[in-house]
Amino acid sequence: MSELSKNQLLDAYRMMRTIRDFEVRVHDEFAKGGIPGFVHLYAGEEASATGICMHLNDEDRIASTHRGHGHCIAKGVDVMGMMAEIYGKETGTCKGKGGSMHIADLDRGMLGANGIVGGGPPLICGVGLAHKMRGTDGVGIAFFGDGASNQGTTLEAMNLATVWNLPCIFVVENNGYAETTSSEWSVSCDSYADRAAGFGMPGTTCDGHDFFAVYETAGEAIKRARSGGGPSFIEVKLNRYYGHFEGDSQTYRGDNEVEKIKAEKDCLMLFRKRVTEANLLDASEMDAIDKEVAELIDESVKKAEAAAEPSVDTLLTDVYVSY
Amino acid sequence: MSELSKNQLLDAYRMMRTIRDFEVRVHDEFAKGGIPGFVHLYAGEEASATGICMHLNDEDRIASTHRGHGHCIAKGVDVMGMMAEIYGKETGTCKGKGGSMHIADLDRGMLGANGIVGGGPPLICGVGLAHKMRGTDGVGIAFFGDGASNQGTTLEAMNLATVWNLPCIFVVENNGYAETTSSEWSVSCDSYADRAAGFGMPGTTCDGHDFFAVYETAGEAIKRARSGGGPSFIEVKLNRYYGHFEGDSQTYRGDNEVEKIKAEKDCLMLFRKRVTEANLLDASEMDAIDKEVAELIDESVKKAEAAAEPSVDTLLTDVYVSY
Amino acid sequence: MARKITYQQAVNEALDQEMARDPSVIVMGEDVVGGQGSPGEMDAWGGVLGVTKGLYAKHGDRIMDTPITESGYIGAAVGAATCGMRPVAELMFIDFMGVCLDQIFNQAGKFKYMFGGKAETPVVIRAMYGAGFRAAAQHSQCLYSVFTHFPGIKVVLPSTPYDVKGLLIQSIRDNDPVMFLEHKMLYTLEGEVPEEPYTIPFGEANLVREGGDVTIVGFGRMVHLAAEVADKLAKEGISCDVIDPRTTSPLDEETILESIENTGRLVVVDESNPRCSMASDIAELAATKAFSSLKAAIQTVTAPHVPTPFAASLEDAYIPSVDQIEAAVRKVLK
Amino acid sequence: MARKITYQQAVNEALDQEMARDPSVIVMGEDVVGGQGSPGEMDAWGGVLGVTKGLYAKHGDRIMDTPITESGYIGAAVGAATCGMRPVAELMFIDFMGVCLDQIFNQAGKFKYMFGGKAETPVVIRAMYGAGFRAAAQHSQCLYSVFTHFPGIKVVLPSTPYDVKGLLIQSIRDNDPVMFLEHKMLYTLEGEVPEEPYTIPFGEANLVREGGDVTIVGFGRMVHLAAEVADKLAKEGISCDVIDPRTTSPLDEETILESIENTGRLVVVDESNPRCSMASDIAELAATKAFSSLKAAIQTVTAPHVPTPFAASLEDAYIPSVDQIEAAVRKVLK
Ligand SMILES: Cc1ncc(C[n+]2csc(CCOP(=O)(O)OP(=O)(O)O)c2C)c(N)n1
Ligand SMILES: Cc1ncc(C[n+]2csc(CCOP(=O)(O)OP(=O)(O)O)c2C)c(N)n1
Ligand SMILES: [Mg+2]
Ligand SMILES: [Mg+2]
Repeated sequence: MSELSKNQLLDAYRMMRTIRDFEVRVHDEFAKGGIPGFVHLYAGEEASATGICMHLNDEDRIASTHRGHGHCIAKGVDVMGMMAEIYGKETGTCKGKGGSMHIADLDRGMLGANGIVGGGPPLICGVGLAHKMRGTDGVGIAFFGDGASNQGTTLEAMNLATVWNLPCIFVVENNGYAETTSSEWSVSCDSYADRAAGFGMPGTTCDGHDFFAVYETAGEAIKRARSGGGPSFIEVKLNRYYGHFEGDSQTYRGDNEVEKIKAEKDCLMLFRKRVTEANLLDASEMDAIDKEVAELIDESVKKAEAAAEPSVDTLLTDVYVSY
Repeated sequence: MSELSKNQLLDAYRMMRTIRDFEVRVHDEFAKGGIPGFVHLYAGEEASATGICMHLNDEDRIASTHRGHGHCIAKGVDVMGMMAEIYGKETGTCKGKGGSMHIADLDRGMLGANGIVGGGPPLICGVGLAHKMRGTDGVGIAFFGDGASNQGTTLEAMNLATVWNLPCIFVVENNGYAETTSSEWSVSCDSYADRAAGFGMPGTTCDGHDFFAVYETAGEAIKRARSGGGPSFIEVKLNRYYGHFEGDSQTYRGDNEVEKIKAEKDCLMLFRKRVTEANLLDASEMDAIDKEVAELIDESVKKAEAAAEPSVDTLLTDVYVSY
Repeated sequence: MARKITYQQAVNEALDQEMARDPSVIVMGEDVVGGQGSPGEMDAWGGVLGVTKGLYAKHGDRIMDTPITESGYIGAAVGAATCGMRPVAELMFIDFMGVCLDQIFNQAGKFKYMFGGKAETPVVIRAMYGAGFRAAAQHSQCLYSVFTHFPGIKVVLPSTPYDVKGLLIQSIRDNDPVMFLEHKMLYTLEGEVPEEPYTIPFGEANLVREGGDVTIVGFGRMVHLAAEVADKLAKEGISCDVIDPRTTSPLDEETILESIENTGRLVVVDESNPRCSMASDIAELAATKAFSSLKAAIQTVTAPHVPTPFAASLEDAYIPSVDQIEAAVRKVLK
Repeated sequence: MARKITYQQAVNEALDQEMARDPSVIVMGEDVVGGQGSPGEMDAWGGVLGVTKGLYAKHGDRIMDTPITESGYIGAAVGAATCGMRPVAELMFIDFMGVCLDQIFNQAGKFKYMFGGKAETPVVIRAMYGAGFRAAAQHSQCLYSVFTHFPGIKVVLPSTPYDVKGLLIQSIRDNDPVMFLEHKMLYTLEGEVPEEPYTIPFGEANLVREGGDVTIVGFGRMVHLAAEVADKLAKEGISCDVIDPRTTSPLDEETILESIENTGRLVVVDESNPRCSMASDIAELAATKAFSSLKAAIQTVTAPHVPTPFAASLEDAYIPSVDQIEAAVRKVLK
C-alpha cells in the first residue's frame, strides 16, 4: 500500500468509482429499455481490473470477457465511446458494430471483450509471444471467469505459456458463478493453485474485494513476467452485484447474499476505509472524485442517447483490410 | 502378480505377443509397399494395453488413438479383420472404410482408434455417463499419448469426469514423444500427478514395461471407478520401438535409444523373466504361444492379401442409418 | 387442434414427452437446469432463455447441467449415444461450434462410415441461431450451411411450433446425429400444436403457400417473411409457392424441383452469409436439375458477406427483409 | 524462368524469403522444426512431410514447434498478429479445424468488423487438404467451402508451384487472416518458379486453358484434371476454358462470368463434398448473374456426400475423376 503515491491512490479510486458508476447506470438504463442486446455487468468486481491494470501501460495488453466493461475502463478505454458503443451508436468505440460484448481498443492495449467463453487466453499467448520475440518487457494478461477456467482453450493456453515461457498472467476472476452454476461444483480442483501446478506455473489466490491485495499479488506476477520468469496464475475471489446478464432473476443465489457482501466487503468501501484510516487520502478528496465521475457518466449517457445510429452505408465496411 | 491365475498369465502373454507380432509384421509389410496410408505402430507398448484391458469385459469401453492396434487386440478385436482392414480389404473390421486409424468394434467395447489427437477422452466421459445412468458397474477408459495430454479436449474431459463423478480412467501412455517432440518439453507439469490433482482426481505413474505394474495400478483405479469412486489418472511410462509412423527416420531420437530399451526393458522379456523366475509359467508354454501367434499373424496377412478390395457399390453405404 | 403454444414451449414439450416415453433420453447443457451447486433454487433457469424450464422437476437427474466445456460434454453426448443412450445436448448458441466442432463433424458424423456401418450415434444437438436479438457477431450466426456441408449429420430448421414438436421428436428417435437449430427470434411465436406426441419425417418440405408464378424457398425465420411477401403479392394476382424445406440435410429436392418445373422462377431466401450457403445449394439444385424449366435468372436474398453488426440500424439492414424478398420476386417475374 | 521446383519447395522458399525480408514473419506449428526437447537432431522433420525443413537452420527461433494444442497456438498466432507480427501457423491437416475453429472464424475473422475497423490481423494459417493419400475420413477433407462461407477470412487454393510461391508471399504480406490450403497430392508436382520473390494478387483467376465451347471451373488439384480433359477434348475439336480461381475468397467473379457469357456452358469441378460447396457457389454465381447466357444445365463434379473412405478402390471412386469431368463436359454440350 505504501508504495503507491497519493496520485496513484486517487487514480485507483477514480478508476473503481468510474467502473461502478458506469455499471450501475447501464443497469438502470437497461431496465428502462434504452440498451439493446446482452449486457453483463462488472459491478462488485472493480478492485480486480483496477488492481491489475494499474501495473500496465499501453504496450501491455489484456484480453477480456463478455463481462468486459471494467477491464476496458481500467485499461484506459474512453468512457464516452464505451457508453455510446453499448447504445449501438456511431460515436461508439467500435462505431456501434461491436456492442457491449466486443468493445476493444488496441491503442490502449485492450484486445477486446469476447463473446466466446475462453476466447481470450490463447490470444494472450500471442501477445506474450510478440513481446518476447521483440525483446520488450511487455506482458499479456488474460482475464477470465471461473466458468471459463474449465474451457479447453484456457487450459491449452496455460500449458503453451509455460512451454514457451511467455510473459503472460492468467487471472481467473472467481465470482462463484458461471451464469447460475456454482464454481464449487464446476471447477474440479481443490484450489486453483493445484490447477496452476498442473500447468507448471505458480498460482496464488487473493481477495478481490481488497484493491491492495490484488495490486500486490499482480505486481509480483507481472514483475516476474517482465523479467523473463514466465507465466503465473492468479485467482481473484470476488462477487458480482448484478445478475449474470441484465434481466437475470438470480433465484440461484442465497438469501441476501449480495446485500451482505455489499455491506461487509464492498471494494470501494474497503478502499475508503483503508486509505482514510491510514491517513493516505481525505474523504473529501474521494467525494470530489465521486462527483466528477457522476457527472462524467451522466454526460456519457446523454451523449450516447443523443448520438446517431450508424449509417447503413457502414454495413459493408471494416471487414477486410483489402479485398 | 499372485492374484492372476495361470490361464490369465498365459492370456496376458499371448495378448502381448500377438500385439508385438502383429506390429512387427505390419512394419515389414509396410516397408515392402503392401500397406497404404498412415500407420502408427504400438510395438514396445504392449504391457500397457494388455495390463489395463485384462481388467475389462465387453461392457467396458475404451477409446483409443491413431496408435490403436494394440488397444484393439487387447480389447478383443479380431486380428484377421484388423489386418484386412489395414490392407483396405472388404473383409476388414470396417469393411475397408476405416483403415488403421479408424478400427473400431463396439461389440467388443472398442470405440475406435482416432485420427484426431484428443478425440477420445470426451467420448469416454459419455461411456462413463451411460454406465452411471444405467446403474451398471461398467467403466470407460481413455487411452491417449503425452502429446494428447495437452489438448484442450483431453483436459476438458478430465474436469467433466470429476464434476460428474464418472467411472472413467484417463491413461496417458507417455512414450516420451509426440511425433518428434519430447514430452519433457511439451508437457508443462512437473509430474502427471500434479496435473491430475489440478482436475481433482488421483494420479499415479507406473512402469509401462512391467505388465504387472500396469495391471496392479489399473486394477485399483478400475475398482474405484466400478464402485462409484470416480475417475482416476494413470501415467504409463513406456517406449515405442518404431517411428512415429511408418517411414519416420527418427533422427530426433538418441543414439541407440531403442536398442538399449529393447535389451533392458522389453515388456515381453521382463514378463518371461518374472513368470519363469517365480515358477508361474514354463518357458515352453510361452514358446508354444509364440508359435501359435506367429502362425496366426502369418495367416492374417495371407488372408488380407488375398481378400478383395471393397466393391465400389459400397462407396455410398453406411453413412446414415436412415436418410 | 385448437391448442396454441409457443415455439419455445414446443421444444420443452417434445423433450418432456420423449423423456417420459424413453428412459434412454437424457438432456444436458450449460444451465439447462440451473443452480447446480449454488445456494439458491435448482431449476433456476432452465436454459439461458428458459426453454428447458421445468424438466428437472419432472425428470430429475436425467437433465444435467455441465461445466463450460462444450468439447467435453458434446463429446460425452456423442460417446453416450454410441452406448445406446439418446442424449440431447444443448449448445447454447450455434456460434459456439468453434470450440467443439470436432466431436460433431469428425466423430459423431463419421463413426458409422469409418466403422463400416457398425455404429449408431443417435445424438441430438440443439442450438439457437439467427440474428435480430442485437447480440452481435458472435451470437447471431446461422451456420446451418456449414453443417449441411458435412456428410453424416442431419440438419433441422423448424419454422413453426408445430414443426418444432414433430421434428424434435423425430430427431430424438432418429438414429443419426442431428443438429436441431432453433431460431432465437421465433421462441415467442405461437401456433397450433397437438398435445399428443407426433413425428414429422425428415426430408419432407412444407408447402407453406401454393401458387404458380414463382417458387420461393426459405429457411427458418425466413419462411415467415417469404409467406408475408407471398400474401402481399397475391393481392396483386402474383401467386407464389413458398417452400419450407424444414430439413436441409436431408433435403426434399423433389418438392423444390416440382415447384420450379411448374413456375420456372426461383427466389431463395437464406439468412446466412451468402458464400457456399443454402442459397447457393438451392440455386445449384435448380441450375443443375431444373435448368430447362427456368425462365429467369435465379434470385437469392441473403445476409451480406460480413459479420453480424450490433447496432439496430445495421442489424436490421443485415437481415434479409420483406422488401428485398419482394424486389427479388418482382425481378424474377420481369 | 527455367528453374523448376516442386510445390512443396515453393512453400518452403516463400516462407524462407519472407522470413528473411521481414523480421515480423514467424512460423509455428507441430513439428515444423522437429525434435524440440528430444535427444537427437533439431530440425528433425521440418513438418510432417518435410515442407518447412531447413528453415530452422536459417531463421532459428523464429520458427517454432508447439505442443499439440491447436486452439492454443493458432490463437497465439492470431493474438500475435494483432500486435503487428505476421505469424504463419501450420495446422497440419485442415481436418483438425474442429479443435481450433473458434480462433479462426470468431476471433481472427471478426476482429476488424466487431472492433469498428480498428484491428488488423495479418495471420496466415497453412494447412494440408485433399484426398488421395489413403489417409481416410479424418485426414482427407477439403473444407475450403466452410472457410469460404465465413466473412473476414480469405481462402487460397494454389494449384501449381508458381502459384504457391506468389500466393503465399501475398498471403504473408496481406493484412487479413488467410487460410492457405495446400493439396497434399500436389507436393511433388514440379513447375517453373522464379527465384526472386513475387506476389500474385488475390481474386485474380488463372485462365489455364482457353477455348470457346465450355467453361470448366476447377479448384486446387482438380484444375489439373480439368486441364487434362480439356486437352483431350481439344483433339476432338471441343475447346474449353479452364479457370482456376486460385482464391475462393475473394473470388474473381468477373473472369468466370465472362467465360460463361462466351461459352454458355458450365462445368464445376470441386473435390469437396457437394452440399453448400464451392461447386454450389459457382453454380449459383452463374445461375444468378449469367443466366441469360446459359445454354445448358450446369454440371457439377464433386465427391459424393459421404466421408472419405480408406480403401484404394473406394477412395479412387470418391475423388472426382477425369472420366467424370469428361462426361460432364459432353453432357453440357448435348
Ligand atoms: C464458448 C461459450 N460457451 C458458453 C457461453 C455462454 N456464456 C456466456 S458467459 C457464461 C458464463 C461465464 O462464467 P464465468 O467464466 O465464470 O464468467 P462470469 O460470467 O462469472 O464473469 C456462459 C456460459 C459463451 N458465451 N461461450
Ligand atoms: C488434432 C490433431 N492434431 C495433430 C495431429 C497429428 N498427430 C498425429 S499423432 C501426433 C502425435 C501424438 O503424440 P502422442 O499423443 O504422444 O501419441 P503417440 O504418437 O506418442 O502415441 C500428432 C501431432 C492429429 N492427428 N490431430
Ligand atoms: Mg464466474
Ligand atoms: Mg507420445
